[in-house]
Amino acid sequence: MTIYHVQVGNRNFLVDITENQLFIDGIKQQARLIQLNANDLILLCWERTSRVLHLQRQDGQTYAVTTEGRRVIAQVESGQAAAGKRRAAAPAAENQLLAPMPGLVAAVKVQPGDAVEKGQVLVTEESMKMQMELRAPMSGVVARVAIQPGAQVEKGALLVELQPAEN
Amino acid sequence: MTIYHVQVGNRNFLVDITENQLFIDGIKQQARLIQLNANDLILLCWERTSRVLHLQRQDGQTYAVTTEGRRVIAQVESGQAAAGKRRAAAPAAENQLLAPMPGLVAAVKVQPGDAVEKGQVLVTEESMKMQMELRAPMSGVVARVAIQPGAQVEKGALLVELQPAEN
Amino acid sequence: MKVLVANRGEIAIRILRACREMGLPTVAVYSEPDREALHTHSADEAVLIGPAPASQSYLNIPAILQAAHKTGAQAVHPGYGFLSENADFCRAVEEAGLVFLGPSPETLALTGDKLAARKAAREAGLPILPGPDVPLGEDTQEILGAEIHFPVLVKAIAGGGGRGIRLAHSPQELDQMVSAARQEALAAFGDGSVYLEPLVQNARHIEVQVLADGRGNILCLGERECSIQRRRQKLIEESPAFGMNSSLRELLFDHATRLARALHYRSLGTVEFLLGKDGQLHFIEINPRIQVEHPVTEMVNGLDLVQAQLQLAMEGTLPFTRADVQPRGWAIEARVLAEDPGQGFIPATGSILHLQVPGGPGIRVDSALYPGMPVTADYDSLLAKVIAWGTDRPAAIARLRRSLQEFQIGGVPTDLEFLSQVIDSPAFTSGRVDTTFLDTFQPPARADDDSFARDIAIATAFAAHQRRSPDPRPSRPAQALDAWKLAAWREQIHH
Amino acid sequence: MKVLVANRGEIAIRILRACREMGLPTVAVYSEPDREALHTHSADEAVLIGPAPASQSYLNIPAILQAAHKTGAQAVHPGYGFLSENADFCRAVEEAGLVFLGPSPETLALTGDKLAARKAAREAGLPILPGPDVPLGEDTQEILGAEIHFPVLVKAIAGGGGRGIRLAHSPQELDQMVSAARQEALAAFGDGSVYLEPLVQNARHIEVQVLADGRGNILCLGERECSIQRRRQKLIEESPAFGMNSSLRELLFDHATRLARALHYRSLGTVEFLLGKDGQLHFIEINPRIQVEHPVTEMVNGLDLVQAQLQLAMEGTLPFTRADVQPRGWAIEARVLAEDPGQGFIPATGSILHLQVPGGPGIRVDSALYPGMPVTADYDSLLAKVIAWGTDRPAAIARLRRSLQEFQIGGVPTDLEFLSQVIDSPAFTSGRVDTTFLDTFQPPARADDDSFARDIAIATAFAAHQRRSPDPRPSRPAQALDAWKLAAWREQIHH
Repeated sequence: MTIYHVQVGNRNFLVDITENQLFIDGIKQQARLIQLNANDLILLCWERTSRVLHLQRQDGQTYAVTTEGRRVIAQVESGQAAAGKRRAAAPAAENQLLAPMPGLVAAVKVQPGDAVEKGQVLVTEESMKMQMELRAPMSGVVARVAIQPGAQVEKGALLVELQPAEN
Repeated sequence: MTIYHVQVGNRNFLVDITENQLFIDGIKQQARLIQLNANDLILLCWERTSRVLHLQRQDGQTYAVTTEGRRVIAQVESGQAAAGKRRAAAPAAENQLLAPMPGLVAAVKVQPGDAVEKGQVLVTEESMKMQMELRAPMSGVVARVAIQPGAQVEKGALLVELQPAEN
Repeated sequence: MKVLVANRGEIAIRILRACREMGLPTVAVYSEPDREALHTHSADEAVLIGPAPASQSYLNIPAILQAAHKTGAQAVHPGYGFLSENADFCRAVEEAGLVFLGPSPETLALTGDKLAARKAAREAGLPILPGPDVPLGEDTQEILGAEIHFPVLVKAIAGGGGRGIRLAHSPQELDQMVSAARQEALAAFGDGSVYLEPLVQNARHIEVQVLADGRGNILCLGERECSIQRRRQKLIEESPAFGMNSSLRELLFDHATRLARALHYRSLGTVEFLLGKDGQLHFIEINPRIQVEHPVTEMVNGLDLVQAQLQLAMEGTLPFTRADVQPRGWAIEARVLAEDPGQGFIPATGSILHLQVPGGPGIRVDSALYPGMPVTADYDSLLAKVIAWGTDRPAAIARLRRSLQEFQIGGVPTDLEFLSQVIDSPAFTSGRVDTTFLDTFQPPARADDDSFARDIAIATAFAAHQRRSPDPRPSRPAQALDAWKLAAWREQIHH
Repeated sequence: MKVLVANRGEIAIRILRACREMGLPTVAVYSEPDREALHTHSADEAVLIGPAPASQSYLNIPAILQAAHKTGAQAVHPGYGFLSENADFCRAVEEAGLVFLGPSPETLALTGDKLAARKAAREAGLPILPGPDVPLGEDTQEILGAEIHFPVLVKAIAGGGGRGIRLAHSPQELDQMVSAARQEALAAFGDGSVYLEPLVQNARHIEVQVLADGRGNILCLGERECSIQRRRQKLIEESPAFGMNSSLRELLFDHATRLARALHYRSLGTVEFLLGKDGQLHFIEINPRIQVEHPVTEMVNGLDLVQAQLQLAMEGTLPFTRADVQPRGWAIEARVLAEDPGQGFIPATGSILHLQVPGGPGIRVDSALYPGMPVTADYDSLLAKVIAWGTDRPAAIARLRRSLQEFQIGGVPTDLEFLSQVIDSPAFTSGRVDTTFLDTFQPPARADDDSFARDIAIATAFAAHQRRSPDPRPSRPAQALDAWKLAAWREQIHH
């Protein structure tokens, strides 16, 4: 018996896969799963309905699922792991400005020591011919500028670090 | 250094792959190969031209290659194997009628002991709503009928075995 | 109106698309091997109707009616093939209180009997090939005493889709061909009756698309030419027909209209003719259902024939008038089949391991393909239809050529290259073809540039090399599977 | 005529298709990351022109000219974006003795200067929004003394493609918006000059497709509506425009024709207007090139605009006349973008791991996608265009809806669901939209049936289970990789 906690949007499911039986929240399901190809295309059959899903495993237990023109993110944790830490993931640090997408740093508007207000534009990033203004996540003082104009950055790269104002 | 004998249609090539260099019939080639996806889609680049090929490995050293709307069969043998047996594969036995495709045996026209002429219809097979008349590969006597009407057969299955007439 | 589609493959997808666009709920039926088929998971609901053999699934009338009952379907679309021309099925559907999306049972009973259809057409004033209105007796030698010219066609009375037809070139061949036709007809239609029909030498196949409301309102939606046939199976079809003039077209439409009127015809139908070298038309048969080649008519006229069928069934009246039928340009369809040209075009099986579908201006693709789809020997070999539209015939041919080159199918042999060779042949481009064209057509030997075979040799040697000595850097076993799958390794050979 | 296509992505494929259909040899150019791009291996030849940054590759005039020289190309098609509106590029191409498939350098110099284009349009009698014909000076406070109404648009003089535009709601915002617009314009066009233009509230975007021969023969090929925009990027376009009447259409065509005549316009171009709630037209700009949204015009009129460009360049005359332009039905285009609706539509990257392209009646797909294609951040996020044609607007919407549902892209987030939500909104279906529609549009919360999330939970739990405890029966490592790849294992969970 293996239990999986699955979060889809704001809904949680307890899926129990035991040999070739499947239970959701303790209730046995008459579902059948068929792998349609080697690229993670899955067919889920119920008695009279079915659904084709493409599963893309992202980091760790996250899957991006594409089905019927929609794309949904699902988190899967196996029973043991889930029992240990119930959603203990730390929120993104408030004092860090991270790149929301891969791209080119078009402009850096601040330097270390500058006082900034929450919402103030710190960096301009360009990606896929779009320019986006990236704003301070909090008010404070610039502790560190981690990139220079013209730099190519990955998604999630640290751009600017702030610290609370001292007064 | 690894040498491959490749047969494409009626043409033969000696391909030598040594580390990251490529020679054909002893002449170095300025080609570059990129695998485009996990489904054996390959891009072959020359200086100004390129070709996308899909490779499907069939039995052993046979590849079905699809490129630019065409499909070609290629035989690849590594140097050692090729050195041993130079195309020693036996031709299909003349005295056997094999199923040319998977399908349903619609009718069997002969029984053991019947004398048949080369080209005479022995079996009718149905596949993909088409009926095909399968003819004797040689004149002789029916030695064995390996299937019955209504049987589902795989491609290459033995249907009828003949032996030369005795007189 | 909830619609059950009693078919599979591309035509099931075609009908499901029309329903979806009209907001109609849908039910698919499927055989066991088709659980993974695209039509099964494209409908709102799907019901298993039996094992692989069509006789136990797609021809299984009780199972299909039960599926309709279970799902509350209110109408049944039979597609083409399978039960589409079966009067008993039509009657059973109507007796169950459901709408049959096709002609009446009486029409199907008549069109399913080639001799009866001939007779009806003759009475409606259509030109019919000579011959008696009765089936051939058991003793074929008897008929040889009568006036009979060879070659002669042996045709199954219950035939359809080019099956149960044989050509006898001489009195000596007649017995053999009659028995072959009888046997195929018996297996396919459960009826081994045949009749003889004179062969029209070097004829072209011309057909008229009809839409009628069963109450005498009849529209002719242009003609199609389907002379490119192999083993009596249409391979390439187009609309309009090459070199058609308005008086011949009017004559065609007049014939088709008169026959449809005589039959009180309802829904879609096609009246098929042979056009002799002498310019004479000869009625062949009436196909009482949607045709494989209907998209060429749709593209030229900007109409949706399946939606028209559905609207007619729901509203009782034709959804457009003669004035709405404004043909524009030229359309050509090519049938992409799973078959091996290297082995005499025998049907081929496999899996769709690679799929790149053509697109861009003027191209329509109708298929039930998806990446990974198994191609089995259970049903027919039609993988996809490519339909090209252009302002004129050369423009349509140019687009079709381009799209056949773009179409990449890996994992199963197809006729794609052969189709390109046919449309590139001088006979086809100049319109000088008849139904015997493919009997003798030999594709020209490709003048391959040296690079073609060389590139294949390099790519396959490289693949074999990879198998023997996989790149040692990323350790291959176990997790390497994911690396392969998701990241698609890239290996380079350069100078 | 050997044609070099100085572009990438779907428009490069579009142009290569037109060339191939006309039998013209082709040359592609590509940047380093585009070695694997579809356009690179769809042309007869391909030449590397530089590294990823467009400034060093697709904007690299000397490298492109050298590629043309090396391959013997005789004409250059610039597509849209990149160098397509660059007068220097056009001049350099023509000075190298090659054909530029677009307007003259003089036209491009004028259309590239928004103030000059305004002035030319005013002189040709077109309705222009009030404002001076000179750029805004450094001191924005100065202008506040003049008669200026807020909100006001700050627009880059060298602008294009919706870039270098900002909206200032109040005098307080003006400085900030001017400096933002200047900065974006400087980065994008190397010119930070801006001017002010009154905002037309709740305007619709209407544009006219023009084809002209440079000698006064001008055809208007219908209008398009492109009011569905996000961040000034068109997202959904259609032809004809909703509720257009013949007098307004005649006025539009008259304006467009007069401007084209005044500019001695050559090749394709689009004259863009705002249509105010009061029914007044206001000229915005002229786009001197093929547009992203050109397929809707092609589908309605049955014409091939790129082939028309090529024929015009080769023969010197327009390939058809006004009488050949017979519009039929309605066409709508939706742009499928690699972006993440869950994160404010920021551009997304990845690989195309699964691809199922829509097909069937009335659907055209223009894309450069193939299974496995990497989607990088180097260029714009347009993955594909889906264009649906129907006999009327509801029929076109129904087909577009159906095809957006059919379109499956795995491996990278897209706007597919958002597009469906837009075309299903009552404002869109009833035609009550203007260019601000998407500023406030909130897709309705999906009333998911319980099965939706449940199915995803089952499928992902199953996938995770497979990863942890792969089926022990077929021994997994080493050769199992092939079994996985080729046979596609099938695992069942049933009662």
